[in-house]
Amino acid sequence: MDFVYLLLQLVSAIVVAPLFDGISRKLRAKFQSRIGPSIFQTYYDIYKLLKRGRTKSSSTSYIYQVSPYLLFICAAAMFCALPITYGAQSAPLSQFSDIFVLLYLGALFRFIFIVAGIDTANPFAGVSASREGTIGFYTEEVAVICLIVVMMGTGSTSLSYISSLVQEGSYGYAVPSFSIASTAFLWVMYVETGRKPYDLAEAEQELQEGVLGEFCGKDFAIIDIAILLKQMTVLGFFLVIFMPWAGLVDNPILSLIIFLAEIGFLYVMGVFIDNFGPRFTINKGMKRTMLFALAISCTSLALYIMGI
Amino acid sequence: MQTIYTLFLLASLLSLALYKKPLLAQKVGFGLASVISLYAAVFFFSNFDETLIWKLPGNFISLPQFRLDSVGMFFSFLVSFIAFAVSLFSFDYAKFYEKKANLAVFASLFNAFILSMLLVIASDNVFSFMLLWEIMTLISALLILINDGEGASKNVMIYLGIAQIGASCLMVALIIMASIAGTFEFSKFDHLEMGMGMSITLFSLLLIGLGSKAGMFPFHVWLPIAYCQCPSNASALMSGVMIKVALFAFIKFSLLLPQFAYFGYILLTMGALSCIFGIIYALVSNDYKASIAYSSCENVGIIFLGLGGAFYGLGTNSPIIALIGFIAAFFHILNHAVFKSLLFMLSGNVFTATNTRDMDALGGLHKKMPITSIIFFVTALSICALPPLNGFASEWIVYKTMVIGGIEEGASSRFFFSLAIIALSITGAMAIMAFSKVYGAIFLGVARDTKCVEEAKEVSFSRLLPLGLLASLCVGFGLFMNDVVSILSKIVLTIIPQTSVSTYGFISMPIIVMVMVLCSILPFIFLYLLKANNKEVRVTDPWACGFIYNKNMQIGSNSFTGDIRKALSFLLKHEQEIKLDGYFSKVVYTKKTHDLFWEKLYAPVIDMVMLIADKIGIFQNGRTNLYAGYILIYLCLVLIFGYYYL
Amino acid sequence: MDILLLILIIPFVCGVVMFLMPQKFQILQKVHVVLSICVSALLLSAVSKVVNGVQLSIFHNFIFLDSLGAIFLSLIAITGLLVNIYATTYMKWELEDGHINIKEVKNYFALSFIFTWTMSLSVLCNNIAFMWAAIEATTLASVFLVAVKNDKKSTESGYKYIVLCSIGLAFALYATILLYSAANGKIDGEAMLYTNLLANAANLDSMALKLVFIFALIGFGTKAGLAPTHTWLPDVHAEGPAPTSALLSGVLLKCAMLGLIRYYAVVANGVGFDFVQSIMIVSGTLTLFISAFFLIRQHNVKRMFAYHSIAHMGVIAFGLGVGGAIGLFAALFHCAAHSFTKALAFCSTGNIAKIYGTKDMTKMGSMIRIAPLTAVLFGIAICSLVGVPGFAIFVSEFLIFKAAAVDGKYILMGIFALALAIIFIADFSHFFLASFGKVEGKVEHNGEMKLSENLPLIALAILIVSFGIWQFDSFTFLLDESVKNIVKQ
Amino acid sequence: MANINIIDIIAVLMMGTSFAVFGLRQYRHSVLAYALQTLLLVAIFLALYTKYGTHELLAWSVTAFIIKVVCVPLYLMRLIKKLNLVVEDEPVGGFFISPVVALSFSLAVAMMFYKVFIHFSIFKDVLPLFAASFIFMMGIFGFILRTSFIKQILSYCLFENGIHLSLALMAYTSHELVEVGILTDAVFAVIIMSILAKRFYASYGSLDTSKAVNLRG
Repeated sequence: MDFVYLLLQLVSAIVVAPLFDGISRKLRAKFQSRIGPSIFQTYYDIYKLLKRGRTKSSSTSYIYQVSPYLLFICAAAMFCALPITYGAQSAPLSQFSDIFVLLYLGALFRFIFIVAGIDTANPFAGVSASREGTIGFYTEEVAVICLIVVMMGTGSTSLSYISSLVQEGSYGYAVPSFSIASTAFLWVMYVETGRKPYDLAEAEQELQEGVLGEFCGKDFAIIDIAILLKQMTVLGFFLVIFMPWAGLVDNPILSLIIFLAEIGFLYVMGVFIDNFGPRFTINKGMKRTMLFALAISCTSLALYIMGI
Repeated sequence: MQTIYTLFLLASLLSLALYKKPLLAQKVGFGLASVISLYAAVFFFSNFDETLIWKLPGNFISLPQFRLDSVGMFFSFLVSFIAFAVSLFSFDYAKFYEKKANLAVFASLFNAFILSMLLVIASDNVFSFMLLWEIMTLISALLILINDGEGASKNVMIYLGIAQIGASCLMVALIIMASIAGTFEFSKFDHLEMGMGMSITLFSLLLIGLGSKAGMFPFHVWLPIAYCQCPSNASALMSGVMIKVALFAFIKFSLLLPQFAYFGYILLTMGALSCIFGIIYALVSNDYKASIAYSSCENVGIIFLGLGGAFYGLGTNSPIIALIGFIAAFFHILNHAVFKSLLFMLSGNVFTATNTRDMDALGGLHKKMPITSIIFFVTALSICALPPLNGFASEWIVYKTMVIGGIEEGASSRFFFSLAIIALSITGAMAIMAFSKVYGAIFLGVARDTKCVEEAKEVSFSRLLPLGLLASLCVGFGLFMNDVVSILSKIVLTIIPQTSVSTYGFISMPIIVMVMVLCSILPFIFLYLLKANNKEVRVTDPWACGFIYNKNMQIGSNSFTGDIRKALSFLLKHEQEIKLDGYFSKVVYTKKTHDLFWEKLYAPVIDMVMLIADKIGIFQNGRTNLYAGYILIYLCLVLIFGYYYL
Repeated sequence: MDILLLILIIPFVCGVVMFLMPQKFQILQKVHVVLSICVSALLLSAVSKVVNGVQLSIFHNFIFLDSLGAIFLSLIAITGLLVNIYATTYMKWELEDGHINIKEVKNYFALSFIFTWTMSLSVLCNNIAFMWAAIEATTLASVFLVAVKNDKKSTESGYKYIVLCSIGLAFALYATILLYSAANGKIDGEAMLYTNLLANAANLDSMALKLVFIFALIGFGTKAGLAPTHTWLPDVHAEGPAPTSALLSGVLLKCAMLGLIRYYAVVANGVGFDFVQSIMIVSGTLTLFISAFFLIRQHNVKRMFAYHSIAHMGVIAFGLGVGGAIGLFAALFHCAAHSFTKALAFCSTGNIAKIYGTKDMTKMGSMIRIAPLTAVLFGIAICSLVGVPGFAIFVSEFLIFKAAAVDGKYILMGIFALALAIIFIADFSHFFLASFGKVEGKVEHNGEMKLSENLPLIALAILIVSFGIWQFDSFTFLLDESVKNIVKQ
Repeated sequence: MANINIIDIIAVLMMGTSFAVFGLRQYRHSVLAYALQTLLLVAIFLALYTKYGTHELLAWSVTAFIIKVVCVPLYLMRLIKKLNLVVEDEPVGGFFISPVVALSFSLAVAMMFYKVFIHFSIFKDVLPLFAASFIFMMGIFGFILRTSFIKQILSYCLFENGIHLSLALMAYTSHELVEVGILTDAVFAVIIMSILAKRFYASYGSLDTSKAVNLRG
């Protein structure tokens, strides 16, 4: 039964993800005084891509062919690791929903992303593959520092266990290090969604997604979905640890709906930051902005170490 | 047990006896090595629970006794198993070195090397341990010299020099321990009585002595130098198992000391530093073998993190941390042995096919060597600790150890364990970049230097077979993680105080795989339902902003790490050279990264010694009058010394 | 006739017989080998008696052979024999190349017996003044073994050898005189006999003994090559023919060391071990480090080995300095180990010089391909010299570490380890330079030597390895006995 | 009383001759000075013999006279004649400075030594003991400061004399063989050194040993 719910969780996320993307695009257009596309535009895009024919670069190898599916698997598995429709009591799945599993699935995603970029031999793809790796280098340690506080505070790496603790209130915002960590973690997760000032998710050939330059047709459609799913996952990661209120509802379907709504809200809110911030070159951007996140996370860690 | 040792000795001698027929010797030597090591692996595996003792007959100095307990069995198994794969690989591979050295000697040294490692593990006496330890070092040095060539002797010297410094520390530590224990046999060393200062000093000496061999920071400088010089099968053995032998010795000896929590802190710090610096240099080097070699340093760091947790647990009497820490360390030792030897053998395949180690010259090799490429991909995933492979399994347990250790009260333990987690996570992020780069630059894209890649072709089946075997183990150890852990915990329980607790919430790898498989079905359903366009794919040149595509446009291994190099410029020292002659000519751009620790730590010492060595010649300038003067002056000095200070 | 008396006569007679031989190389070679075997057999039979527990002495204890002497006598016998056999091969090459003439070869062979004779004498003397005279005689006997040729360098080395050794030994004579006058009247019996002195050491004036030891250190230390009075050693070892260097380094230095050890024993039993140990530590450390630094930039293979001899004399001094039963045992073991090793090392330089026609290691290379056996033998010598386990020298170095650890002298362990590490690195880099890589200079003799020519070297190599891993009970017995005599626990 | 004076006087004379051996430029003169010194040594032996009545010293004086007063100087004279040399080369520090330095340092060292020696000596005569260590040191300084090979041989003979004197003073009771052994060594050393000197002259064209610096480092 757990697996059925899990499938439901996944499929529903896939279904609504383009919608959130559409809303945020619409909203951004409004900010920029444009009419903008319909909020269902992302659905149309994906559908159109599915029907398109494909070309591929002469240099590509099997990686090019399998990478869309691999990327999708990673993103989907990551999303499955979020304990929304199941909880700590679900024996098999709670062995799966683990912080490090989630982080390393993300790493797998990144690995395949980079390799796929290099495989196309496209100069842009190569550069953006490099940037993808660099961003990973910057974000990972901040994320982990925040997570250390949580993991050590709760004594577990299991996501479902942590979120149940936070739900019960036996661990949570009363602990100063936890609340400080939440700020930094939100920041990191925002960076991971691939937006300004770190990236521009919907602009192909820009920064990270230059990797996708050589992809087209149905391959591209699958990658698109995978990326959307990943963006939702990283936001969900934040929610599951720091605002696991959706789990308070006993009915899994209901909590799923609440959860998706929360993600949608965060996703759309991201546009505000996205739209008003400047853009930097990657090194400058990282140095200027990630230092704050790092400082915040280190503060929370220091607080934890001192036992506050 | 003695049969195995004798067989290896005979194999070694036999291949040396075929000195005049090197090709036959190669077949016989490596063939025998693989058969014997397979037998040995089976033997050691089936005797995990037993303790075997064997005394060497005859009047040898200090009557060497050989003793294998469970841990020794495990490491012996590891050595012989990896040796099996590597010798199977060498069966064909060694021919590549036909012109450089006599293959009979190669095969003989190879057998002797395996034998020496097995004996080091089994030796139960300070004297015989040191003897075998140095012989192991020496044989490995000779194996490096099989690939004799430009700068070979200098490279070997760096290896031997660091090994010797380590061996001195090790010997001093062991002899002090033996003198305190009053015996030279390790098995009678129990309850050494000493204070904390002494214990930590000895521990540090052991760490330097064995860590230097294991490639720990800051002794890692020999890794890239020696492994790049080495034939790949030898580097596979060295990195795959010789390092593990050092770790085994480290675990064995450190357990004999009175335990303190500081041991854990020292190990965690050194482990964290090794991880980070190892992977940084692995990331920025342009030589794939150097990259793989540096990653040994990283992995040893990870193992040290696990051990750090374990020793912390022993020092603070919390057996659960000790248990999980040791399991983590042992599991990662096992995994590292598998994937590192695999990587080195793969690099051997690449090198024999292309004759270059420069990643900026390679590319697109997948089309020429598909199987090698796919195995490399699996291994790269494994070494990056990506689920669901074995690297992830062990690294997860390491993380688990750190987390459990960090829960403890007390700021220092929290500090060190948090530091370790941070280091490990940075390492994880950089490892992904490093190995995606290595894999991408070698196998994917378009060949950057067409000449190198043109001639390349897939290697023979006998070379692919062991690779496939090990690669399937990479997957297998990951999938059956819990079974491996339960075997390891049995072994670990023999060396730590008994603990009844065995409920540690481990992740379940099969479920991860199941979920992933489940997810993999979705896109196909999705494509089917929406009736995706499945027409033939049109092949074009890569898109290049409208310019005509040129293979030099793709990203190279150097430029790939450009951003990170800039970000880490305070840690990396590079030499950048841009040659520009004339507007229309080609720009030559070279960038070389130096090992900071070589320049800041080793080079000054070497320079100083050299300076003294240069200047000391004044003392001996050939003037007899002066020499006669020395005698008189020395007499006066000794008289003064003798009369006033004694 | 008593065996000791035979030893006093036979080698000398052999030398005279060699002088009277006709100038034909074939005959000289055979006679030399046969006589060497006879002499060595004689010496070894004396040693075997000591091993069986008999203390030999003649002329009212004027000449005697104790266990300590037996160790050194066996070195003279074994190393001397193998080197002498190698010398015939070496001289054949020299003759073929026209470096020397047949008359010089004959004189060389004859003198080598006289040299053996003087060395055995120095070991056998119980009278300390006579021992001094014998050691001085070894210098005189070996001058023309070193300065075989008539050229500048050869003469220079001979000159430095005799001058510096004589100066140094003059101090040793002073030590002898002082010891005698300090002992005269204070002890029973003849005051110049080592055995008497050792037995009554406690009665002697401690100031006198301290002074005596310092003089002896300078005196015998000069001859034994302890820094900074070692200066003659590299020149002489580098210039002499390979077998001479092997004999000088392998045996002669040990005989001088024996002199020092005898004084060490007397003084230590008189004034206590602390004094002698600290002096020896200082001397040993100084020697080790000076030679280690000289080794680094030494590209002449024979000079390198010469500095090695100094370094190992330093090790022996260090062993004596660390002291205790184990330290002394180690020092004595080191004498034997170093003797075999250095003999092999210098003999292999004979082969190497034959192959490349030069002693400069930067001009060599790829020896492992040209002459694998020589390269392996050379490698064994180097490995043993730098203290790689499994070879003889490691055993004594290990024991020195052990002695220091047992006494809690941890700082000494550190110093010793550091010096050994420098020597190790310096040496192996030279070894690789010569054995691997490309040939930098030219190759004069492309190919391995004949097996029969290499036999003595192989025998030495086997000795080195077997002493490294095997425990020879009779040898250990000798060492234990001598240590017991000195330490008197 | 008179005897003591004689011994003291002879001792002082020996010191003077040792200075002469060291300082004289002409080889012949040096050798003659050496012969004279050895004669004085024999005289001291005899004086001691008459004073203390020790038979060993008589035997010593006879052997010393034959070997060291007659044979060695004659041999050296022959060597000088054969090599056709008259004057020595410039020593370290020049002809004037070098003897002064040697003299002062030898005096200083001898002052230090003789006090120690007197502690052990069988004969408690101050001046001869002082002379013994002084002559010995002059010999050593001959090696340190003089570069001429012949001068170095003479220096060897000098410190040999010094040792001989101290032997007579401190250990005359020892076995006769000791004396024989030491003297034999000395003679052989002189012979070998002169052979080397000839060779040296043949290869270097002079007896200046400071030219022999080919072996170094």
